[in-house]
Amino acid sequence: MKVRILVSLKDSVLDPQGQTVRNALHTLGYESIKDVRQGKVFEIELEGVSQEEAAKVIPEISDKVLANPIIEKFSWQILEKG
Amino acid sequence: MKVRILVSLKDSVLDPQGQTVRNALHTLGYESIKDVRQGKVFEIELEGVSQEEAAKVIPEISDKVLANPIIEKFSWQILEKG
Amino acid sequence: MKFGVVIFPGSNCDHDTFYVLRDIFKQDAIFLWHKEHDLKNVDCIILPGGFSYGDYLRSGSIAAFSPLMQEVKEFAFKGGLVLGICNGFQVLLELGLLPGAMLRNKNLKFLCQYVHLRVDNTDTPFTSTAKKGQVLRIPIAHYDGNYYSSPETIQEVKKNNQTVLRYSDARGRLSDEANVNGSLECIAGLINKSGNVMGMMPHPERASEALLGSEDGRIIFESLIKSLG
Amino acid sequence: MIDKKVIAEHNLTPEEYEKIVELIDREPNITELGIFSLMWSEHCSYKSSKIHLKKLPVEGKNVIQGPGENAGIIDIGDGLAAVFKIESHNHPSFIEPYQGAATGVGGILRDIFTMGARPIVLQDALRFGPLSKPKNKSIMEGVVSGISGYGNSIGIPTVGGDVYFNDCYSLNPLVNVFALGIAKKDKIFYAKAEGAGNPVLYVGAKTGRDGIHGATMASAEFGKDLEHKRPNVQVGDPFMEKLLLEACLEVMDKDLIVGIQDMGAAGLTCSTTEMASKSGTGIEIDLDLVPQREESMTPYEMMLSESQERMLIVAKKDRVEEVQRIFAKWDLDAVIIGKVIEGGRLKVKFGGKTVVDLPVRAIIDLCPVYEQESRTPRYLQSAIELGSVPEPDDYNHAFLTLLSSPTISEKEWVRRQYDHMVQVNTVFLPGADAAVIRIKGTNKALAVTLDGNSLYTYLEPKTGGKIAVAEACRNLACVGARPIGVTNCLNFGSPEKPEIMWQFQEAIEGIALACKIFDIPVTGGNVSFYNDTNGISIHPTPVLGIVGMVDDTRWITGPGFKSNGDILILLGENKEELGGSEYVKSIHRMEKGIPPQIDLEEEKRVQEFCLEAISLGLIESAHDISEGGLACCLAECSILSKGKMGISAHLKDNMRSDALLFGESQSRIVITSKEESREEIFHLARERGVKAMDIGKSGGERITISQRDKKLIDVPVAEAAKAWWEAIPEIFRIK
Ligand SMILES: Nc1ncnc2c1ncn2[C@@H]1O[C@H](COP(=O)(O)OP(=O)(O)O)[C@@H](O)[C@H]1O
Ligand SMILES: [Mg+2]
Repeated sequence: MKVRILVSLKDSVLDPQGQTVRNALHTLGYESIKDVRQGKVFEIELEGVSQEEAAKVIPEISDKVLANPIIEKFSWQILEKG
Repeated sequence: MKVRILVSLKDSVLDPQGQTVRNALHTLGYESIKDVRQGKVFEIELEGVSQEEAAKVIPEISDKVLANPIIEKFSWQILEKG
Repeated sequence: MKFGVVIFPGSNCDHDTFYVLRDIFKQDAIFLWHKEHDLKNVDCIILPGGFSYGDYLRSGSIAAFSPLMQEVKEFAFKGGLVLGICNGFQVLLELGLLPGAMLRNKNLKFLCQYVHLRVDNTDTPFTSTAKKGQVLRIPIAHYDGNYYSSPETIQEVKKNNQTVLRYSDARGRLSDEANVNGSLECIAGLINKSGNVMGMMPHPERASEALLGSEDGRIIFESLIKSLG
Repeated sequence: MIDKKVIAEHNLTPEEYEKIVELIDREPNITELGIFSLMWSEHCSYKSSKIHLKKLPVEGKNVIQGPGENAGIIDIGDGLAAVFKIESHNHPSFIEPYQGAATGVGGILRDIFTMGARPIVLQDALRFGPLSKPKNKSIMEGVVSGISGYGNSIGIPTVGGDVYFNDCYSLNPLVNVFALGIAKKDKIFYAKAEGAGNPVLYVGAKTGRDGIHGATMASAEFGKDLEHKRPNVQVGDPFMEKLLLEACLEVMDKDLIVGIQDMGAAGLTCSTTEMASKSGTGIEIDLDLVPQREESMTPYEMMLSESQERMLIVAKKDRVEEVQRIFAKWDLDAVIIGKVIEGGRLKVKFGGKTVVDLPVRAIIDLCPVYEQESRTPRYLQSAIELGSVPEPDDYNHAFLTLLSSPTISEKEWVRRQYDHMVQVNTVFLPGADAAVIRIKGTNKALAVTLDGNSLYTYLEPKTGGKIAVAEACRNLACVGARPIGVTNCLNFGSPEKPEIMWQFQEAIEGIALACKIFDIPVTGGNVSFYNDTNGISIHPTPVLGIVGMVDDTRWITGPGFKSNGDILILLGENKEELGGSEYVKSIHRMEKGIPPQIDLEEEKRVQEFCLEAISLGLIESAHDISEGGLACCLAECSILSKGKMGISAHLKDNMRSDALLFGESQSRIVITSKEESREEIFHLARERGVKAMDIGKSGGERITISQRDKKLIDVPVAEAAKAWWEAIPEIFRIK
């Protein structure tokens, strides 16, 4: 099974990277870009787990390892079943 | 308009960060995880652009700025229109 | 002869490089500001180390778009000498003046330490005073110094003798252990095809005074000064 | 609206609230209450520590600025001044190790460059729980990468520090960061708000809801409501700070401003009130003008926000545009948000209305001061009874075990993640007793070291305080530097506990005594109370940061042997002292006994002798004896020598072998010198009243140490080196 997990800073938390990227895009003339937030994406290959198990494991590892719940939030989706 | 852009290392490029995450997960007992690839996600807020313009601008900034085509590939999707 | 040291927002070895050029080598050196278009008639441009734009996004990526770098590109095309040190090397890669890209160090940690470098090509304005195969002891300090390029590119690079400096042990032997950041082909310093643009991850400016532990970096500056002659 | 609950939530006692009402002659509104709660917090007001800190000696002929400003300042000659300070960031680093430590670095650096100094040195004193627990490992990993992430990026070398491990830090790690900068003596800036009508500018990052109540968090114990406190975490932006640093130094260099203050803990509140207070003026600001990152922030939130990388500047009225131009050059906004006013009040407007109108004096000067109750702790009775510990059967094994104990072993795993060479000043001595930074344009160098053994302080706070100072100075003496100024970070449990207050008072007394005898002024520091989690306090941990001067870079000395066959001389005296040693702790698993005792006069003689002999060119290498005792000291000299030269040492003392090898008696230094200098050294030692003992020679490939005719230790240098270097990397290796 292939799963994608998105991890990003909570909305209230400062995102210096996103800000800097936005400023750079402005300097290059892309004025229409109002805001940029940068996060991480993990694409994970799981073997021998049912969809139910995945629904347990994924939030668990996201919370414990992939994201830092103090400043980050996460979301996930299954890309390929099986 | 809100757009999400995913940038990740090309499959041919070794991803030590992903590897380390995988190893860390194994140590914690998540044996079902066979592979992890780590990438970046940008969530971008655009103002005053039509969908057509977005379809031109997004690949342009992804190719030129957000991703380094020597090592990275990208994909994108519109999250919110308007 | 005149050196120009570029300042990007976030550069932090700009003053070090300037100091070494002016106070140690008694050269004429000026700073060049990233927002300008004027290269002020310098003979050699040095892109210093540091964290341009915080190295947010990718190391060196945003600096590559600065107005001054468009002039530097021109300057390089016309054969002007350009040296990129550490972050400067990363900027040159992002700018496309040198082939390849940098990945995170293989141990995923910032590395600040002395390394040994074998000089593989002395037929360059940056290494002409070195002996072929000579081993230099110079420090590195970076997060993203793990050099990568496609198999085709690396073929080209090798064919053209563009690998100038390679991570080695004290006796000049290449090994995984000596290749601290995991660079492809142990590449620590790379020159372009026409031989006027070089990037190197190690910091020669940090190894130019005996008091600080090594003088092996002097070779790079001495070679440059000689070739500008 | 302001009821008992609200008052309690603001960490104010009912009496304190009454005092506020009395001072301002009415009930405060919620924003005003927030302001008082911040400025009257332990963290900002020092209400429990103030009277004790007065005992520290602060005078000295080279002191330009003692305690009371962002950082202390010492005249170092050549028209230059050293500006330095240490700060803790303990609680934030426990909640979010990376960001907590990173913002700690950002904060201390702002303290330095607000005074007009360019920071040239960072050091960090770290205390973690044992690495056998995964949680402690991940805290350490996060803290170290946070410091490296911030310090490396902004381009200030992190040249040293110290790391100790003890169970008492498992739920309360300590992150103390020291910074030093150099300023021109005639270009020093203070937090002044002089000249009514001068504009007040806000520069740097936009304000968000970050770290609201950070200062109050640092003024309360940690407990079950930890989760609830999490939103306090701030994210650091070293890139922004680098721009701020350059821009601020540029406006200062051009003399365009009257005063400047960073917005760290307590943000806008602290910076406005402190600046006004120092100048006896008032400040009026309009919050609608404050750059904001988040929407619909209340005045309460804006005044209490601890968003990082911000500065408040009072500019000269007619130079504002120039100031703004320079900030614009560095892509920063400098926004006028108010002005200096007469009359000593803080006035804050929001949406056209005045939401705060308070006398500055009430906020700053009239804050209550407490003499908290103090009592000798009960634990002491049992702690100083060491009883008899058995001598080890196998000394080689005990030796290698000690060398690989994380507290003693090499910290290269940490050091390598820090850019310790940027700015090309670091005189490179890996693992030396103190870091040495040359001063460009002179033949001089500064040496810096941090020190503090909390086990000694736990067992005997006053002795611990004395030793912290003595050992830091001894470290300086070993590289050839004479101490010139002291800063200190006092990490303790809750001051509301009488036993903690007793530890605090005793430790300060010890520090004060040692500073007086060594004749070095304390120029500032930091107090971090409330290092308790779930009711358990850390060991009392004073961390001393001492700055030294090397008058001539030619004489900088290191710990490693220079050549084979040099003679090994032990300065000072071996005593049978085992209490509080790393040996007893890690081999016998006890934190007990009477810690090593110290005679400060004797200590001073040893240090002065070491310095004198170095300046006469008599010494090849010098290394002080600390944790792990004589045996570990010798091992380090050997491992750090070029080509890893061995040792043969013969000791004649008549005492327990373990005490001789691993005891931590004070006032001892191992030096080496050329055979031909022997006479002169011993002669000088006699003259100076310093005990010196010939204990052997450098050379060979083994470390051998014998007591009278009994060989105690005999191992290859390579094996000792492996134990020492590999211990920490091995723990972190991903398998
Ligand atoms: N342990 C100490 N020894 C001496 N001075 C101290 C100590 N702790 C705090 N101080 C002084 O008290 C003042 C206030 O400290 P602090 O609130 O930490 O400053 P800041 O707000 O600038 O970080 C400073 O001048 C500091 O040097
Ligand atoms: Mg301050």
